[in-house]
Amino acid sequence: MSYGILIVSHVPEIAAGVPKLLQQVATDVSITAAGGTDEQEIGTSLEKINQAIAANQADELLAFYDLGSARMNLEMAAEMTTKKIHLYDTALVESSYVAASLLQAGVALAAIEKQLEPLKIKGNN
Amino acid sequence: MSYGILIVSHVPEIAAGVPKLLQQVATDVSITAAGGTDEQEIGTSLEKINQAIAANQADELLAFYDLGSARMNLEMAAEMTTKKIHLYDTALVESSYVAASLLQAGVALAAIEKQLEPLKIKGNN
Amino acid sequence: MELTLENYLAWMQDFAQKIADKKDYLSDLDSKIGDGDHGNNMARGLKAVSEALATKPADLTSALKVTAMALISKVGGAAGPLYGTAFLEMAKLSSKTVDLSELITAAAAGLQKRGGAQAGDKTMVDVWLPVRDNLKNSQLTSEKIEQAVNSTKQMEAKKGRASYLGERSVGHLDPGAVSSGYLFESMLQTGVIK
Amino acid sequence: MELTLENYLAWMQDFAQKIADKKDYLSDLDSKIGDGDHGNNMARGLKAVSEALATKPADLTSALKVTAMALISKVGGAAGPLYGTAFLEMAKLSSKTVDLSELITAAAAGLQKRGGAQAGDKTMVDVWLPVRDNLKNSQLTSEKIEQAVNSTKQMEAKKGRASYLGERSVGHLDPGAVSSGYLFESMLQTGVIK
Ligand SMILES: Nc1ncnc2c1ncn2[C@@H]1O[C@H](COP(=O)(O)OP(=O)(O)O)[C@@H](O)[C@H]1O
Ligand SMILES: Nc1ncnc2c1ncn2[C@@H]1O[C@H](COP(=O)(O)OP(=O)(O)O)[C@@H](O)[C@H]1O
Ligand SMILES: [Mg+2]
Ligand SMILES: [Mg+2]
Ligand SMILES: [Mg+2]
Ligand SMILES: [Mg+2]
Repeated sequence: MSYGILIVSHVPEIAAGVPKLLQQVATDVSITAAGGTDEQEIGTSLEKINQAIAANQADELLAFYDLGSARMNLEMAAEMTTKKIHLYDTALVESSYVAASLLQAGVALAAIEKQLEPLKIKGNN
Repeated sequence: MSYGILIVSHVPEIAAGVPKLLQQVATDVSITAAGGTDEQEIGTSLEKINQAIAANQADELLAFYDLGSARMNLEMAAEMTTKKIHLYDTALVESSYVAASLLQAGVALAAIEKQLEPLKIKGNN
Repeated sequence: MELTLENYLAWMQDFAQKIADKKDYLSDLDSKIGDGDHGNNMARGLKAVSEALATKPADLTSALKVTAMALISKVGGAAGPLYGTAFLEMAKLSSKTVDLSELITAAAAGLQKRGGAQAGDKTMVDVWLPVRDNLKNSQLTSEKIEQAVNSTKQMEAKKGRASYLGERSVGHLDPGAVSSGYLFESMLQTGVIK
Repeated sequence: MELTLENYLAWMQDFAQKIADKKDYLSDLDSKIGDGDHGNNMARGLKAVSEALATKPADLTSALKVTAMALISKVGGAAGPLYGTAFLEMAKLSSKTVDLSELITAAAAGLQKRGGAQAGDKTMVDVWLPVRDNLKNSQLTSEKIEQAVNSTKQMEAKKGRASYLGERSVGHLDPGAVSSGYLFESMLQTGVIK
């Protein structure tokens, strides 16, 4: 499958947990995550995000994050990779779940993005 | 403090992680969580929710969940306890973070609920 | 058509057997439009129900109540609070009446209150509502049940995990409707009705 | 007002010292309207910067670049990509010009691109923009910096974690504005300007 999912959270546990929720309904979608700082504290790590992008089997990624500073690091990572990163300002858990369900069902990106629209709740902070 | 926060997720790791994100900005707020089934699988457990309610030091709880079936178990738990449970159909991570920030700042419930309104993204599934 | 402790126990025993037999099929259905655990959830729940009923509850009300509790605490998915609430409503009403039609009517109402689903939302409610109506007119048959279950195939899901798939949910049976179909098949087969 | 490898190294050494000295104060400020880690984040970042600069970069461009990389990879909070982007923009421009005013103008633009904050949003941008403007007119003084930092106190946050507090953020200094104030104080004190 050419689309994958990327989860970026400030917390290592959230980054570990969200893919479990998603993988259950999207067995064939590559889902990778980055959470916490290099010291496993609350924050984000560009290095971890780079690794999660590299580890993802897809070359076009739908990316979801929790808080604004994760967004900034995601943007930096997106500028550094040759993979195409689509960044969504939508509810982390709920929207990545919807995206995973729809990717698994083979729905096209445009239709997925339409379904993500009402879940947009950030991007201004 | 008389208000606490309750997190219910299908995944044990998410339930463990969200309070870490919140506690950082809300040191004085009691935050408890329930995640996964009794067997630590993906799902929710009424028993775990009951325990998380009991373990919370507050007697009035703002409750957040990930997916619909967690909501149903939360409702059942709410009917079983003498604590007052306010159930929000808002983005799990983002809205519980906002609620925690505002509770810590001593903001009144009505004002918090107003700020949660634009984060409502579910309740119909 | 009265529910008694005796026919209720027979009904549940048969239902538990059907669920155990169809476990993989139910999970397969769920994997198409959900998370693939409905069979496992129900099997775990009905195993707990069987164990609870094996301790010989004193009367129908207690039997219904322990069933509800076992389902609520052991299923682990949406079906837990849903079936659990349905049986809990039957338990509550059973101290006033044991008329099957009235009990199922109360159960269906509880189910709808808990999940908020309407007819046509592609959930177990699409089996419970026609069963309720047919029971009222003493016209419930195996064909009617099957028809209700199959009606979910062409529906677009509006509740539960399948609702996230929108129109992609069309063409698949709803797993909760199928397990509810088994429940009512067992009810017919174990002579609860006649 | 030209930035050289020499005055840049002196500037960063002084800045790292200020951050180390004010670490707890910065985290305290952040705990009022954020998550209480800004001092620790910056101290970790500047320690990495000092270590990177101790390896004697060959020229100003490399020095700016390793600073940016250390901040981006070590800060861990919003300040990481923000300060990091600012220094990266300076590094890029420094191969064309070493005029301080032009470098800071490019840095401020990068900061705003990265975080999307405008003047008045109660962020470090509220220090960077006046510093940029005063540098252009050769009028930057310690008082002007202090004034810019203090101006954030009465602002309502529109960006970053503090923005969730809405009007409750009023009355507190923005921690990123304060750390940026230290950056520019160091710039004045280490003679980068005259
Ligand atoms: N809101 C609802 N109202 C009625 N029935 C629902 C609702 N949500 C889900 N269901 C039923 O539950 C079934 C799924 O049960 P199960 O797989 O055990 O739960 P989960 O979706 O949590 O894994 C669906 O097939 C549907 O019949
Ligand atoms: N979008 C933004 N634009 C500009 N500055 C921002 C933005 N978000 C946060 N900041 C700055 O970052 C500072 C907080 O930094 P820090 O504590 O390291 O990050 P975090 O909030 O991730 O813990 C704030 O005080 C503010 O000055
Ligand atoms: Mg399921
Ligand atoms: Mg499930
Ligand atoms: Mg901070
Ligand atoms: Mg932080």
